This record gives sequence, C-alpha cells and structure tokens, in this order.
Amino acid sequence: MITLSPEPVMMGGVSARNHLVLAAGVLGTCASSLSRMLRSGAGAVVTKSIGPEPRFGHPGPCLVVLEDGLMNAMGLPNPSKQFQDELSALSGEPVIVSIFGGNPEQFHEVAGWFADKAQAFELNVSCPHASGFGAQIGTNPDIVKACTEAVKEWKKPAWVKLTPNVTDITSIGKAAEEGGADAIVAINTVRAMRISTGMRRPVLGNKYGGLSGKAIFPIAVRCVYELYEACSIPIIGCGGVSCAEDVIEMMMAGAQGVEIGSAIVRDPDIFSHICKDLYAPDGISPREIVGCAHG
Amino acid sequence: MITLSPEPVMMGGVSARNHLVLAAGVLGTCASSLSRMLRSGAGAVVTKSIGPEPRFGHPGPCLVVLEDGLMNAMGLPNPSKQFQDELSALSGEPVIVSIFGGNPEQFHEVAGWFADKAQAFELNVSCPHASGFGAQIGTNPDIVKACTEAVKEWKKPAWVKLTPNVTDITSIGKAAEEGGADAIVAINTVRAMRISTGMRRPVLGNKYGGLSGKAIFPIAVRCVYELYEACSIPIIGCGGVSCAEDVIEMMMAGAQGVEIGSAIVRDPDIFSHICKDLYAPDGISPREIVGCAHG
Amino acid sequence: MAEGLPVTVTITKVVKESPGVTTVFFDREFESCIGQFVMVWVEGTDEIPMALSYKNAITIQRVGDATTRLVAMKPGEKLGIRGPFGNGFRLHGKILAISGGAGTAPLLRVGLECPDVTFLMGARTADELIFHKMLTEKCDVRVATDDGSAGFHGYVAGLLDEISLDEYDTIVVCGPDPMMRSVLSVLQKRSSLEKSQFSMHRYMKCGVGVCGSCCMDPDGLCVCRDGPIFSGLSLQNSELGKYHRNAAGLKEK
Amino acid sequence: MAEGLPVTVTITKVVKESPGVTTVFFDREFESCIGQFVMVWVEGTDEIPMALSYKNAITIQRVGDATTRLVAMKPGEKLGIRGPFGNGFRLHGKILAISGGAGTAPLLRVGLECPDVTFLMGARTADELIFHKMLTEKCDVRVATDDGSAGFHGYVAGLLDEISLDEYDTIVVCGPDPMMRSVLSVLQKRSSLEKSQFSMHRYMKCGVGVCGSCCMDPDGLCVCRDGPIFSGLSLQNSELGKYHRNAAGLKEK
Ligand SMILES: Cc1cc2nc3c(=O)[nH]c(=O)nc-3n(C[C@H](O)[C@H](O)[C@H](O)COP(=O)(O)OP(=O)(O)OC[C@H]3O[C@@H](n4cnc5c(N)ncnc54)[C@H](O)[C@@H]3O)c2cc1C
Ligand SMILES: Cc1cc2nc3c(=O)[nH]c(=O)nc-3n(C[C@H](O)[C@H](O)[C@H](O)COP(=O)(O)OP(=O)(O)OC[C@H]3O[C@@H](n4cnc5c(N)ncnc54)[C@H](O)[C@@H]3O)c2cc1C
Ligand SMILES: Cc1cc2nc3c(=O)[nH]c(=O)nc-3n(C[C@H](O)[C@H](O)[C@H](O)COP(=O)(O)O)c2cc1C
Ligand SMILES: Cc1cc2nc3c(=O)[nH]c(=O)nc-3n(C[C@H](O)[C@H](O)[C@H](O)COP(=O)(O)O)c2cc1C
Ligand code: FES
Ligand code: FES
Repeated sequence: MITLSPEPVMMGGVSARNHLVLAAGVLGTCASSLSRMLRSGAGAVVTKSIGPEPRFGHPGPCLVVLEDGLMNAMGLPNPSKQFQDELSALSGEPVIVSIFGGNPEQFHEVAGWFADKAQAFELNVSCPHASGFGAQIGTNPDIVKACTEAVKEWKKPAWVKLTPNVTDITSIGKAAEEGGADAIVAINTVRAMRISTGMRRPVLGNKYGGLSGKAIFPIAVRCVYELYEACSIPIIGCGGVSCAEDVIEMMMAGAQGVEIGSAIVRDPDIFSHICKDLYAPDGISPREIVGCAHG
Repeated sequence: MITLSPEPVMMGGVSARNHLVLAAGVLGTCASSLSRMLRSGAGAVVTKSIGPEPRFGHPGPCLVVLEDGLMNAMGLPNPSKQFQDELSALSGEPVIVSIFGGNPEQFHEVAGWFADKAQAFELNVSCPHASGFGAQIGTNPDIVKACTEAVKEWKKPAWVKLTPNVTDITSIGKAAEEGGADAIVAINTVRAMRISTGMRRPVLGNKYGGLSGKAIFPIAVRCVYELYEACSIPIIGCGGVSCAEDVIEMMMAGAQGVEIGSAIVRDPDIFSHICKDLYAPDGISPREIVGCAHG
Repeated sequence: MAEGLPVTVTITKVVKESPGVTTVFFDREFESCIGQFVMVWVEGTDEIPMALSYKNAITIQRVGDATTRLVAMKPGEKLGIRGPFGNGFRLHGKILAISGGAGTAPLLRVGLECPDVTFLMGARTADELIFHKMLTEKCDVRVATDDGSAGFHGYVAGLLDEISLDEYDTIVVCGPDPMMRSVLSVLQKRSSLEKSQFSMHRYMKCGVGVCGSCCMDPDGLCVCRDGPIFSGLSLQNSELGKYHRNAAGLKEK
Repeated sequence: MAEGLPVTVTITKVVKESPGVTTVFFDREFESCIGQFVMVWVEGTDEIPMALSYKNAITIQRVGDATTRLVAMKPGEKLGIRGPFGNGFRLHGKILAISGGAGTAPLLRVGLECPDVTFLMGARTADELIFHKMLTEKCDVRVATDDGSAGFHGYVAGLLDEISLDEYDTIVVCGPDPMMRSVLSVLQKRSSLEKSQFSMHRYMKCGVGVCGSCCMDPDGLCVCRDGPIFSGLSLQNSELGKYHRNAAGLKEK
C-alpha cells in the first residue's frame, strides 16, 4: 500500500496535524469530546453544526446502525450561541466550526459569534433532514453562493459542505467557489429511509434520514472526482472513509484530505489506527497522488 | 416475519406469477437465461435494455463486486432489433421489454419492434453511465413525459424506471404519471466511482458507474416512499432487495412488487429462496401492507 | 456493539411497582450484561434509554412524554428495542449495591443473580420503594427514606455509616446525580473508590457513541459506549453532580 | 466467488511460447482450482478473461487490442486481476487432456500437476505448439498439426483413434469451438461423454454471473459462473460449435 510522508498539512486555509479531520456532528457538541478526538489522532476537528437558535433535534429514533453504514436524522440539535463557551476551552486547537442557517443573514450572524475563535468555518448547506436548513438551501446555487459570501465577510477560511442529493453536484461546487469558499467538503449524507416491518413505520422519528458510512463511499468518491474536474479550489473528501486505503483513494479522486464520521462507531480510535497505516517516514508526498486518477 | 398469501398478482398492467421481478440488465440478453430465471421462481422478467442500434458496451472493467453491492458500467450493450428473435422463444411468458432511446421518437420506434410480443415495456430513462441515454434524459420531466407518451401509443402497459440521481425524484415520477405510465420502477443505480489505488485509475472502463445491491436499499426505500406520497400509479421497488424481509419493507414503503438484480451474484437461486420465505398459505394479503408505513 | 434496526417486541405483562414506577415485560429476552441498557422506541413519541431490569423487561419511572406513554401500555402493544448497549458492571466477590429511587431498576439483576449482595435502597417515601420485597428474599436489604416512612430516616448515603466497606469487593451505585455524587464523596473519604462502579445517565440519542449527546466532561467519554458504568475513580473530577447537557447540548444543573 | 476490486499485480517475466503466444508472469500467486479463470484489466484498453496457466501467470494468444497490448508488456508494468472465477475441473484417476491451439494454456496445470496424464495437443503448425517440451517431461504427449509439420497430420480429434478411452477416468478438453464440438462428437460416439469436461469460452464482461453476456443456449447457463467447465453430457444439445453471442448479444457463427 502507498504510505504518505508525515508533513505539515495545510488544507483549505486550515493548518491541520494530518490529513484526517473529524466530520461535523460526530462527538462534536462538547469541547471535551472534540479534544478527545484530537488527542486520539485527528488532524483537525469540525464541530457539531451550530445554528441561529438552540434546537433539541428530532424525536427518536435518531440513528440506526446498518450492516454497512449508519442512518441518522438528528435534526441539528445544537446549543447555538452558548457554544462559544465550549470553544473557549479549545483555543489554539485546529477547530473548524460548522454553522448553518436558513439564509445568508443567519449564516453571517452565526459565523460572527465564533469569528475570533474558529480556525475556519464549514457551511452546512447539506443536511438532508432538517426543514428550512441544510440541503433545502444547498440545492440552490445562488443561495449557496450568497451564504458563502456572507460568511467570508468575517475573513476566515470557509469550507462549504455539499449534499450529494442533487442532479449535478458540480453546479453547487462552482457556486461555492464563486462565493469565495476556500474548500469544498463532499459529501454530507445521502437521503434515505428504512422501515421497521414489525412496527410498520419508518424507523427514524423524522421518517427520512441520511445514510453515511461504507455504503456511500463509492458515491462520495464519485462526487469528489466530479468536483475535481469542475472546480479549482481544494476538496475535502467525506463519506464512508474507514481505513488508510480509503484515504489514498479519496486523494487520488482529488481530495486534499478527508473527514471521517461514521467509522467511529466500529472503532473509536479510528484516527490513530489510520495514522499508523497511512504515514511512514519513507512515504511519498501527498502532492504526488492528489487527483492522480484523472490521468 | 410477515408472510403473504400466494394470490394472482397484477401489477402495473402485468400479470405476474408472484411479486418478484428480474431487474433489467441482469441475465437479460438471451431467451434462455430469462427462461431460466422464470423457472427458478421469478414472477416476471425484464429484459436487458434494448435500443435503436446494437451497442457493444463500454470497455472493461464493466463491473466490480463490492462488499455490499455491485458497481457497473456495462454501457447498454444490446442486440437492438435482433432481440425480436430471442423474444419469440418467450411468447406467452411474463416478459417486460426494457427499452431506451435518445428521444421520444427512438423510444417509439424501439417499442414498435416488440409491440406484439412484450407483455409490457419498461422505459429506461435512468441508466447513469451512457451518454445521450438513460439518466441524461431521465432528469428532465418534460422529456420523460414525452417518451412515456410515445411508448404508450402502442397501447401496452408502460413502466417508467427512474434514476435516484436527481434533486427531486417525485417531479420525474409525476411526469411519467402524466405521460400515461402504468407504473413507476424505482430505482436504477446510484452514480458512483471507485478508484484502484494500485493502478491509480478509476476501476471501471467508463470511469463512472452505477452502484446497486444492499448499499442502496435505504436509498431505494426512501425513493419509493417519496413517490408513494406524490403519485397515484403503482410503484415497483428496486434496489438492494435480497431477502423476503426486504420485499415486505419495500411494500410497506408503497411498492406493489419488487425487482431484483444484484442479489443474483450471492445466490443465483434467489427467486426461489425468497418465494419460500415470502409466501405461506396462511399469509396475509399484500393489500394489507402496501404503503402501510405511511400511517 | 449490538446492531441494526430496532427489534420489535410485544408487551406480555405490565406490573405496577409503585405509584410512579411500572415494569413492562415483553416476549423476548435480550442477552445482556447487568448494567447494559437498551434504546426503547415508543412509536410516534420518542426513543429513550432504559436499563433492562430483567432480560425481558424495563422498569419505567414516569417523567415525561415517552415514559407516560410507556407506563400506560397494555399487553399486546409493541415496542422497538435497539441494543443492548454499553459496558455493564464487572461483578465479583461480596457486593454492595446502593440505589436511589428508580435507580434500583438497573441494579435489580445484581440483587437477584449475584450470590452475596448487601442492598442499600433509598426512596423519598416508603411507597416509592421498588423491588423491596423481591430483593429481601435474596439479599440483605437496608432501606432509607427521605421522610422516614420506612427504614433509616434520611438519604441512602447515610446508610453507609453502618457499613464496613472493607468487607466488600464490589460496590455498585445507581440513582439521581446528586445522590451518586454524595455516595462518591463518602466512598472517597473512606478510600473505597477503587472498587466502586457508578451507572451514569446522560441525554442519549444514538446509543452507539457517535452523536456526542451523552458526552461527559472533562474526558469526553460517551456514557452510552464508554459507560454507562464508570469506576468511581474516573468520576472524581467529572461533571457528576455539577451539571449535565440537555438535548441541545446546553449545560443544565 | 472471489470479490472486490481488481488486485494490482506487477509483471515479473514475459516468455514467448510461440510466434503468437506469450506467457506473462506476475508477482502474486492466485489460489485457484485448475480450470478457473481471472479477468485481466489492461488499463486504458479493456478487461478480458484469461485462464491461469500457472498460479502466477497467464498465457496469451494475440488476437485483438487487449491481447496485443498484453503480449507487448514488460516486467515492471502493472495489471489488474479480478478473480479467480468459475468452477474448475474435477480431476481424478488417469486423465486424458485434449487441447487445440492456445487451449493448451488452461490445461497446462493438468499436465504439470496431475500424476497420470496423456496429453493430445493440436496446432496448425509445429511452431504453434506451446508448452510441448515442458509437458513431454511430465506426461505422455501426442501431437497433431494441421499441416503435418509435427506429429499426426490432421486435427487433434484424429489422435483419438489411437486412444483406448476406457482406460481413462477423466477427459478434459479445451480449444476453439469447432475443435471441441468435433471432440465431443467422437466422445459421444464412443460413449465416453460422461467422463468428459470441456472448458468453454464465451464473451465475458462481469465474470460473476450477473450481466448475462456469457450465457449459453438452451439452458441459460453462465459460462463465467456455472462454468467455464461443463460436462460433455450437458453440452450435447447446446450451442457449442453452432453459434455464440458477441458483446452486443448478437448471434455469430
Ligand atoms: C443509560 C440510561 C438508563 C436509564 N434507565 C432507566 C430506567 O431503567 N428506568 C427509568 O425510568 N429511566 C431510565 N433512564 C432515564 C430515562 O431515559 C428518562 O427518564 C426518559 O428518557 C424520559 O423520557 P420522557 O420522554 O418521558 O421525558 P422527557 O419529557 O422527554 O424528558 C424528561 C427528562 O428525562 C430525561 N431524558 C429525556 N429524554 C432522554 C434521553 N433520550 N436520554 C436520557 N435522558 C432523557 C431528561 O433529563 C429530561 O429532562 C435511563 C437513562 C439512561 C441514560
Ligand atoms: C474463460 C475464458 C478463458 C480464456 N483464457 C484464455 C487464455 O488463457 N489465453 C488466451 O489467449 N485467451 C483466452 N481467452 C480468450 C480471450 O479472452 C480473448 O482472446 C480476448 O478477450 C481477446 O481480447 P482482445 O481485446 O485482444 O480482442 P478483441 O479485438 O476485443 O476481440 C477479438 C475476439 O476475442 C474474443 N473476445 C474479446 N473480448 C472478449 C471477452 N471480454 N470475453 C471473451 N472473449 C472475448 C471475441 O471472440 C472477439 O471476437 C479466454 C476466454 C474465456 C472466456
Ligand atoms: C450522527 C451524525 C450527525 C451528523 N451531524 C452533522 C452535522 O451536524 N452537520 C453536518 O454538516 N454533517 C453532519 N453529519 C454528516 C457527517 O458529517 C458526514 O458528512 C457523513 O456522515 C458522511 O461521512 P461518514 O460516512 O464518514 O460518516 C452527521 C453524521 C452523523 C452520522
Ligand atoms: C450488470 C447490471 C446491468 C444492468 N443493466 C440495466 C439495464 O440495461 N437497464 C436498466 O434499466 N437497468 C439496468 N441495471 C440496473 C438494475 O436493473 C437495477 O435497477 C439496479 O441494479 C438496482 O437493483 P439491484 O440492487 O437489485 O441490482 C443493471 C444493473 C446491473 C448490476
Ligand atoms: S448517545 Fe450518542 S454518543 Fe452517546
Ligand atoms: S460474464 Fe457476466 S454473466 Fe458471465
């Protein structure tokens, strides 16, 4: 297998300790769990998505574990502005604050709360199961561009996280790029549903949810590859990454780094385990492989 | 587990021997393999998609087996008009002819070749990896409607098979319904890619392919559920069905029956095995459960 | 980690344990370690964490929407169960069990299944004591009530004064946060933290260590996966008894 | 069924067996039954089915794009391998192997690994005989050439006249369709079909029994999965020697 040389990593304006980033919404609500992920080897962490008002999330069940992935509809629970307190405990760490809103003004407002503490922002325009937010605005290139511009007023690196639930993900990627995004994160979860045949009802409280984990890896690789052909800003691959080989594959598709979420369920120490396999003193430079599958 | 009473099945104008239909493109190029599937328990079979000209398909690799599914880019290889000979050998059998074209005229022409032999047509407006065909027209509601109308001129039942690679599958479902479709089949494969890290190239000859099998089951259930809320014609569920429980789940989401493709790889006798689990003399009527998850 | 969609179970028996507490039995036993919990789906309302009081039952204290629906359920009705989840107690030797209120439920199997158990049980009043009779037949039960209507008049931690902690190999504790913090303080003073295990409660959504809603300060451990059982030592400097986070992640006292 | 993405192998050695046939060795052995095949990915061109002539090699007859690129490859270059796929021969007792042209390659391991083999080998001319020397060291080899430049002058089926079929427990055959049909006819006449196994070739795209491109009439069996080895009995009334389908599914003679 290919190994990478351990070098300082700078991706999308964020200086990270390695190429592996904790994905938004996974153990991301408290400073203590975010620190834990950094200690266990994450190169940077993205927080739970923070919005304009506190939200308690959807009624349960909010998540089910499938054979090859997870399906969740958390409903964007978050402490809103009070998350400032958590962030204080993380000052100096590579923390990207995920934010969401229903329009550019809300994105601007929420970003403002964290402008002095975040290393960067990640715009969640892609959660597939919260009405009025996420993918409901992330399927419209004009709104995505406007939200990106609004957040960029704070002069911080801005990553825009895209939904795969669109006919053409590149049109959204290009909108983010035009809005001044420093990187694109692809992908958020894939809209999905399972039904309990015993209860004769959808298993998630919100009925619809988002599929993540291994099942969506081939979809995520495809999106990264498409975006690499269409856009010129850095891409962070996300979706089903669960081993070092997957990281290399995402990089070859065009990703500068990856985010990892669901794999935590099978292995809470996933970051240190992937690092062990991915890096070696005689490894090659990531530059050699990022996008190399485009030939 | 719920079992169904073995009753005569009529779905979307097709009288089938049970609720399980062989999906298009799977062992569907010769009369002999289609008969074999009927013998081994399929309630009806859909042929390989037939188009206006013979095609040899994409260069290989055309298919890879993944842990939880398949990824393929066959490229719609088909013998075109000569498929008439194969069909002759199947007269009287529950055979649905899958057809594709680049516009309504071509759909009309191809359907005409088989109008006296097919029990029904399935319009492939959803293959995600053949340029000018399939999903390239299946993402446009107006074209889908026009193609459906063109095929309906032959006065045969017409099923329209949809792609999940759209922002809103219900808009396409409604277009098919307006065009006079007798049923909607959901879903075709999900656009995907895997890269060989050893070769540093996408593994499929066509680079992009379609994901099928277990991995996409939650996506297919979601699409069926959405379509059931939006449309009033029958829905046939397709995507990742591999056991009797999956059939029940699809039905609860709103499907009258299911198509099965990739599961053949793990078990060539999948139809008879599912029948054994699905039907029982004291089983309930399918009417009791179709769409019941909508509460 | 148990996996998959919720398993559907049918309720077979409903037993009222006290005015506010009810046990619901179902038609399936879940192989589980004592201390593990399940996520209980009350269709149309919510999914909530519950200890398995028996392998085929949960014992519910009515506090809000989901628990209110649960205690009103009848035999024949259905629930969805995910799990069991979490780590469970490590039980050996002579055991001291200390419970407060509905916290007796997660410890019930300790009293019923282990050979040598002393059970200290607290409740607000005598009629809020649960499983008292059943446990008395199996082990040495001592009672405390806030109003003195049964046993010792005061908090359950007070019962510890009459206990020689050196005699015990394992100490297990479950109850409301303030009760557990005060027990923890006593055990700390009497140098018995090492052999103590506390069954923690935090807001849970996923049950499998991914959503982060049940994380505790300062270590960021997940109660659902790293717990719910924690050694007293590891809780000394924790948020226990000080605050917890609600469904939105907001700190509450 | 072997699974997954193509395994990348590096070519270690290239051996020219005859003017049109080349063996390519790689750095990995594939555990396989004799008769199984792999799908060989020649990046940028195509993926094609090939028997494993050795556990770590394929032997290629140059016929078109992919095979032309393959025979021109150099040590250090890479291939992608999926498989091994298919069923393989059932080999026991005294074995008669009958090959035509490049059909010797899939039978090579029969000659090298089985104890008691008689090998009938046909080719158009003497210099198109492959593996002749190597096999002669291991078994009783008899040769037929169309032009008489070596051995018997005529088709390999002609060699059967001098063979007492009753002596053999297993008969394995591989070669072009017309050659296999004529061998089948001889075996049928001499009531030896039961112990015969034929290695079939059909257009293959998936290799795992799903795409349908390799299906044979009249049973709809997949050569890739139900085969490539079929008993002579099951082929009697088949399309063998009459027609096959090309990549588009069109029948060709
Ligand atoms: C590991 C564990 C085991 C538990 N075992 C038992 C048990 O055996 N018997 C029992 O009666 N109770 C048990 N509980 C507590 C029980 O989960 C809550 O009482 C229940 O969730 C309340 O739900 P509700 O809808 O009735 O109340 P709500 O009105 O929704 O909330 C009332 C209060 O209950 C708590 N709560 C609500 N939802 C949750 C949730 N998803 N996760 C955690 N706490 C929540 C919160 O403190 C909330 O303020 C356990 C909790 C945990 C974490
Ligand atoms: C199970 C099996 C084992 C085989 N083993 C060997 C072997 O050990 N050595 C060897 O030299 N050849 C073997 N072949 C034949 C080999 O696959 C073809 O010669 C090769 O595919 C030709 O590819 P091409 O691109 O060079 O030729 P093309 O120009 O693409 O085609 C030339 C002819 O080759 C055949 N062919 C092409 N592609 C395929 C395909 N995907 N599947 C089957 N046939 C195809 C067709 O008859 C075609 O007309 C085997 C075939 C099968 C089915
Ligand atoms: C429990 C859970 C909560 C999530 N919450 C968020 C969120 O708040 N914001 C967001 O942008 N993505 C969220 N996601 C999506 C993940 O960040 C990620 O995009 C997705 O899970 C795919 O990556 P994975 O397969 O590695 O998990 C969540 C995912 C899960 C499983
Ligand atoms: C090898 C292969 C070939 C296919 N060919 C076609 C086709 O020609 N026309 C079509 O409409 N769908 C085609 N499909 C899609 C299937 O019919 C089906 O929609 C999809 O595979 C999802 O179902 P499954 O998960 O049961 O396989 C093909 C799928 C596979 C795996
Ligand atoms: S409940 Fe989700 S991490 Fe514990
Ligand atoms: S090659 Fe696809 S079925 Fe045999």
